[in-house]
Amino acid sequence: MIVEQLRITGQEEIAPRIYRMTLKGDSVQTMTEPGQFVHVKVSDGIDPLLRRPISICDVSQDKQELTIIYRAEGRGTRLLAAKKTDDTLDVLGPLGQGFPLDSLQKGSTALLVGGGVGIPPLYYLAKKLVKRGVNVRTILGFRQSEDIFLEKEFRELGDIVVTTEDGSKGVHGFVTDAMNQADKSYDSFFTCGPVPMLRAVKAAAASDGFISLEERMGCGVGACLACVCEASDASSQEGKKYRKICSDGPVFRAGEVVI
Amino acid sequence: MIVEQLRITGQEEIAPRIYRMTLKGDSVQTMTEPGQFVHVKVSDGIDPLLRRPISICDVSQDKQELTIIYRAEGRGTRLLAAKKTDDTLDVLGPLGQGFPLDSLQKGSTALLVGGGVGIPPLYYLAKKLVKRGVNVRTILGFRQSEDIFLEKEFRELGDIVVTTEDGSKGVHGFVTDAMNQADKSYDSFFTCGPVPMLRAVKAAAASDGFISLEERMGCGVGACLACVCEASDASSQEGKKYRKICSDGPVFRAGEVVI
Amino acid sequence: MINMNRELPGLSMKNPVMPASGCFGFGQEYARFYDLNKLGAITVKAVTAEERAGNPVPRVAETESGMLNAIGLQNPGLEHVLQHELPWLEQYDIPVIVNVAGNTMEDYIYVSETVSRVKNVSALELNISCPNVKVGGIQFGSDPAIAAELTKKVKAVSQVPVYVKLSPNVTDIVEMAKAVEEAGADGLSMINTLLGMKIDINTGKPVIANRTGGLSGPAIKPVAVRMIYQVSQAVDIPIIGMGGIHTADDILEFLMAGASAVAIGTANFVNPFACPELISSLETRMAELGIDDVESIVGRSWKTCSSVSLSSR
Amino acid sequence: MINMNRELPGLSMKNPVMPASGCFGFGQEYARFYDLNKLGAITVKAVTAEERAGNPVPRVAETESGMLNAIGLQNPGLEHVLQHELPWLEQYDIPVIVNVAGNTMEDYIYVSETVSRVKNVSALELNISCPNVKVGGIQFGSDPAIAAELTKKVKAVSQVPVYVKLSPNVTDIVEMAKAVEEAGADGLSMINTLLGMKIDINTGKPVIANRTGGLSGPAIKPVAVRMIYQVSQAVDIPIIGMGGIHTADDILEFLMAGASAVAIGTANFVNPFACPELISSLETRMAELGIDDVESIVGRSWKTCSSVSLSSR
Ligand SMILES: Cc1cc2nc3c(=O)[nH]c(=O)nc-3n(C[C@H](O)[C@H](O)[C@H](O)COP(=O)(O)OP(=O)(O)OC[C@H]3O[C@@H](n4cnc5c(N)ncnc54)[C@H](O)[C@@H]3O)c2cc1C
Ligand SMILES: Cc1cc2nc3c(=O)[nH]c(=O)nc-3n(C[C@H](O)[C@H](O)[C@H](O)COP(=O)(O)OP(=O)(O)OC[C@H]3O[C@@H](n4cnc5c(N)ncnc54)[C@H](O)[C@@H]3O)c2cc1C
Ligand SMILES: Cc1cc2nc3c(=O)[nH]c(=O)nc-3n(C[C@H](O)[C@H](O)[C@H](O)COP(=O)(O)O)c2cc1C
Ligand SMILES: Cc1cc2nc3c(=O)[nH]c(=O)nc-3n(C[C@H](O)[C@H](O)[C@H](O)COP(=O)(O)O)c2cc1C
Ligand code: FES
Ligand code: FES
Repeated sequence: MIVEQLRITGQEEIAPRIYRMTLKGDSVQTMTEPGQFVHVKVSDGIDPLLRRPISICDVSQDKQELTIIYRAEGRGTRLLAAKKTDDTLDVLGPLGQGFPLDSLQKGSTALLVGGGVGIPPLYYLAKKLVKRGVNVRTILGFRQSEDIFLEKEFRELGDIVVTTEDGSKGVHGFVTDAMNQADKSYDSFFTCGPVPMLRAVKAAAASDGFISLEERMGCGVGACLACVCEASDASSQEGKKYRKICSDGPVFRAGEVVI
Repeated sequence: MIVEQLRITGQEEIAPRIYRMTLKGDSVQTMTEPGQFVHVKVSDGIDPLLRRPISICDVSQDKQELTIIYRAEGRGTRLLAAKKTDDTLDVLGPLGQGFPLDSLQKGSTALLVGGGVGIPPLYYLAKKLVKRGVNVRTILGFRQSEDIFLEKEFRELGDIVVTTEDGSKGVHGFVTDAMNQADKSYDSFFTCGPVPMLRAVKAAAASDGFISLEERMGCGVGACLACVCEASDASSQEGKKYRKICSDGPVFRAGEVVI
Repeated sequence: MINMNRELPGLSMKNPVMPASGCFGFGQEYARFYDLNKLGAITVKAVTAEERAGNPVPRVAETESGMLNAIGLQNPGLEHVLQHELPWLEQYDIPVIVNVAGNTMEDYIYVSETVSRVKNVSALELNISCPNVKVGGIQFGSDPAIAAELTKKVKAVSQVPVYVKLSPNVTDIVEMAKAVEEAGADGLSMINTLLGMKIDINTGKPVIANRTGGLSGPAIKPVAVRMIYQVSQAVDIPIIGMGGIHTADDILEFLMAGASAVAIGTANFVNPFACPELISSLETRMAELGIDDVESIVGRSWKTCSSVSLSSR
Repeated sequence: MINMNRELPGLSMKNPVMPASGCFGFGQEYARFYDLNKLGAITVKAVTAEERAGNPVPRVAETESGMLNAIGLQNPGLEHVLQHELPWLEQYDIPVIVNVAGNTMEDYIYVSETVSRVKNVSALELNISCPNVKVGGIQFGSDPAIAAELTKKVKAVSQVPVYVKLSPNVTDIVEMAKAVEEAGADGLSMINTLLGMKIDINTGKPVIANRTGGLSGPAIKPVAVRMIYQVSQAVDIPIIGMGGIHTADDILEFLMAGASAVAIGTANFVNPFACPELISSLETRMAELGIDDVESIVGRSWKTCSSVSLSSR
């Protein structure tokens, strides 16, 4: 686990306020697990002070390149969006526990459900699953048609349904509307997005699965206990009553934590 | 008095850690008085928080260009040194009261004595004096030969003596050593530099003169009372017992303030 | 139409923004930058009975997201203020708040009584919290009984409403606030600066000649917000909130914490146009957030939701 | 050769730098980044008698040059710490300071007595200053008599030196320090966090679920330096200084203010290598400034110059 000054090799606004950034450096070779994240320092000084957690969206080992996709929201991510090619970025990672791949055999089917900036980590996951010979079906939820990103990329990897809350494209409604309409024969689901969505996806799901959580973080490495969530009754009997999202997660078995 | 985003048209290290920066913008046309300063915001955010006072070193009304020369010392000036051509700089000014020119008639002689980063404001003064037909003699003090800057530029305007503390160039010693050795027939002196130097220059001077002071500043415009100095007995009888360096100064008649 | 008006005791303000005492002189310097009539009100530098020379320099030091100051209440004294500074402000149609300081109760009472009779003075702000004077001041600000006694005595002589400016350098700010409320204060100003220090490691000595100074700026904002949040729930008098405000969102945060109006200090030094720019960007941000009346969000952070109309984003 | 060694009660340190309690867990996380033997000492997270779940999330919020936290003393409880955390630290040859918290005097006494018997525990740090627990804690930290009583009782049972960690949220920090010194404290840790709050203007609610939180980071550094400067002149026991240290120059500032050693909290979050990098840059800076012994600059800001050898720049 290291901190490295990665070099920015590309930065592009792919949807309103949604940016795709590519970064190059040695530490990329350790970023092999989909669902992990990097903890990014967006400025040289102490303003803003804390790092920002951003999911690993894609990794190219050939090019030693990491891709992240993020929304320019508050001060930190807006500063990130202002960076230019060839600037460097202080990146700590990869951090956390990603999506387990070995739960799925070749030929089985995975349902990936993502909402908004919860979508990026699912892309690296989809690629890894396809490589294992797993069929990937994807449902991506957006507010409206302009917000859509990564649709083409996911389509190359399998079936994909897009939902928009205003009905301006794809299925009108939420990702769960698409889940209910679609084929329920999948072996596992993987989801990332806002907590209400995660809850709904878990409830609508026809199988076991994995969810990726978000929480405000301090250290990002498990030392400060800023980012805990409650372990579900069943799993807390196995040990601790809580989980640290940064180091025990961000990915959990759907039944492992209370959401 | 305005705040303007000036465009940086040049930045160059002219001696170790001494930078010359040129800036362009509308407000330059108001910068007509030598000895005034600008109050510079070195970053976009709030870190560092306060502006930095830097003297006006030269102004070209043709080019609408302001020149400042500064030493990259603490955090703020180091950030300033990291700026590049075409970046913009938030500049408040011109501020303060500069050197009075009308005290000297055509044909009279002025002695300019500067030390370190006290030298820059004297350059614009020298140019203005020469334009009035005043003879300018300059003594510039540095630590050592590498630190020397603006020597050539001053030479073009009149006699110049350089002193170095280690004797590596010019007169060995302080500016006052050069003052004592040199011709004492001048009509007024003008000095800027560290306070011990100002004191020594005032004591060694053979005429009346003007000194430019430095102090840590808050507002830079006379509102916070951070930068006061004591008025001398004689001048405090005329009114207030103190002077604000940012707005009553930075230039004072040598007898006006206690140094 | 967004309603920016504020009605506080003695203060009819067209917007909730005023400069903070000590950061705006008596207005003349910033009047060269913009028309002071744009302000909700103006708070002038602390006035003492006699002229004060203040502390030796250096008087300011920069810290991370903040600054220290130890001006030491330098001011030209009551007489001069009455004859020159306050009359000059008559040309403006905004409420004037005079910050009053002193070493003894008698000082405060004398200055308060005199100043409160000046026709363009709308309110007094009792500075019982300046950390930079050696005598007086500091004790008034940390002992609730003394603060209450002072408030009562000043109230007895003042012709205009009295705001008491609280020091954050206390264990229990709510106790202080309640004490002065009970003693008759019409409002509170909070917070004054946190007592701090910076040492120059090259000399090994404090940067500020007075050694300690008052910390202001964004660094102290979370402390100010917390104290306003606590105090506004415990008292029924309005609060003028201050401490680190640099953006329109900061103003909204202070209002939601429970301030009825805000004051801008250090930000004026960073940007001489801070006050008018904040006033206009506050209006923009309120429009964006669907807030149509400043009053509707005062105390929003602790009031039950039903009483507030705030459209979600 | 620069002498970085420090000898404090119970603590033989090879340099003056340790992580601050609560910002370093029990060491395991940062041990994946570097060898903990590089540290002067280690201070572990607060330990309470029983397991604590802590506060609801969100528990942190960012502020200008600082952060708020309200972890709520979450910890696995004494038993678990005795069986798992402290034994794991045995592999390192550095002093271990255990931060002790509780709701009642009995809690503190019980945990202190038990922990102080563990062979690799070098000292206790009594956390009487955590602003984030609802019961206990906070009162201990703001009442000198209670703090003294607690100190005395813990001293009576502890097998190792006892440091008392002071809260900055008090009117008179010197009074608190003297009270615990008189009660037998072997040293002081200061400062804990300043009580603060941040409100999310989109929701109108505090960002932190616990509403208020403790402010740490560079924003509070001037307050820490001031308090250490004041207290170090008033007591004869050593101070472990903390509050916003992010650079080697900050460490020098704390030492010159009067701290005998320093602790690094929030900076670990910004840079996981903060502690070892600070230790090495401290040595570099001392060389540059001609300081050859840490001891020689402790209290430099208030000691008479003659007793100190500091070459000017
Ligand atoms: C494990 C993990 C993976 C993430 N992956 C992505 C991603 O791939 N793409 C993306 O756009 N966003 C992602 N996020 C959310 C992203 O971290 C926040 O949008 C970002 O931190 C907001 O910072 P800011 O400077 O824009 O906002 P500010 O409001 O300036 O942030 C203030 C503080 O709050 C924290 N914060 C604010 N919102 C969030 C949030 N939603 N989650 C966690 N902390 C928050 C910030 O980190 C910072 O400490 C992820 C979050 C987590 C926890
Ligand atoms: C009227 C005036 C004109 C000046 N002209 C020049 C010039 O032309 N060229 C030049 O190199 N320097 C000049 N200076 C000095 C220059 O302002 C300081 O070197 C600069 O502010 C230091 O900032 P920093 O970020 O490097 O240091 P930091 O240590 O980061 O500064 C911290 C704080 O202290 C203040 N400060 C530190 N040193 C000084 C100082 N010597 N004078 C005033 N404030 C200080 C800073 O402004 C800032 O507020 C002038 C100062 C004044 C008052
Ligand atoms: C340079 C300076 C001078 C001040 N003088 C006074 C004063 O005379 N009276 C007073 O009550 N407060 C004074 N203050 C405190 C401010 O009014 C304000 O309470 C404090 O600075 C916090 O606000 P800010 O962070 O916006 O600056 C002064 C502050 C500064 C920075
Ligand atoms: C997330 C977090 C958790 C903390 N937990 C504790 C704790 O358990 N016990 C304690 O005494 N101090 C605790 N503190 C306070 C720190 O030890 C330290 O006193 C404070 O953060 C100031 O130092 P800093 O600015 O370097 O962080 C905690 C601070 C933070 C930021
Ligand atoms: S962010 Fe520190 S434990 Fe997760
Ligand atoms: S810097 Fe504010 S009065 Fe001079």
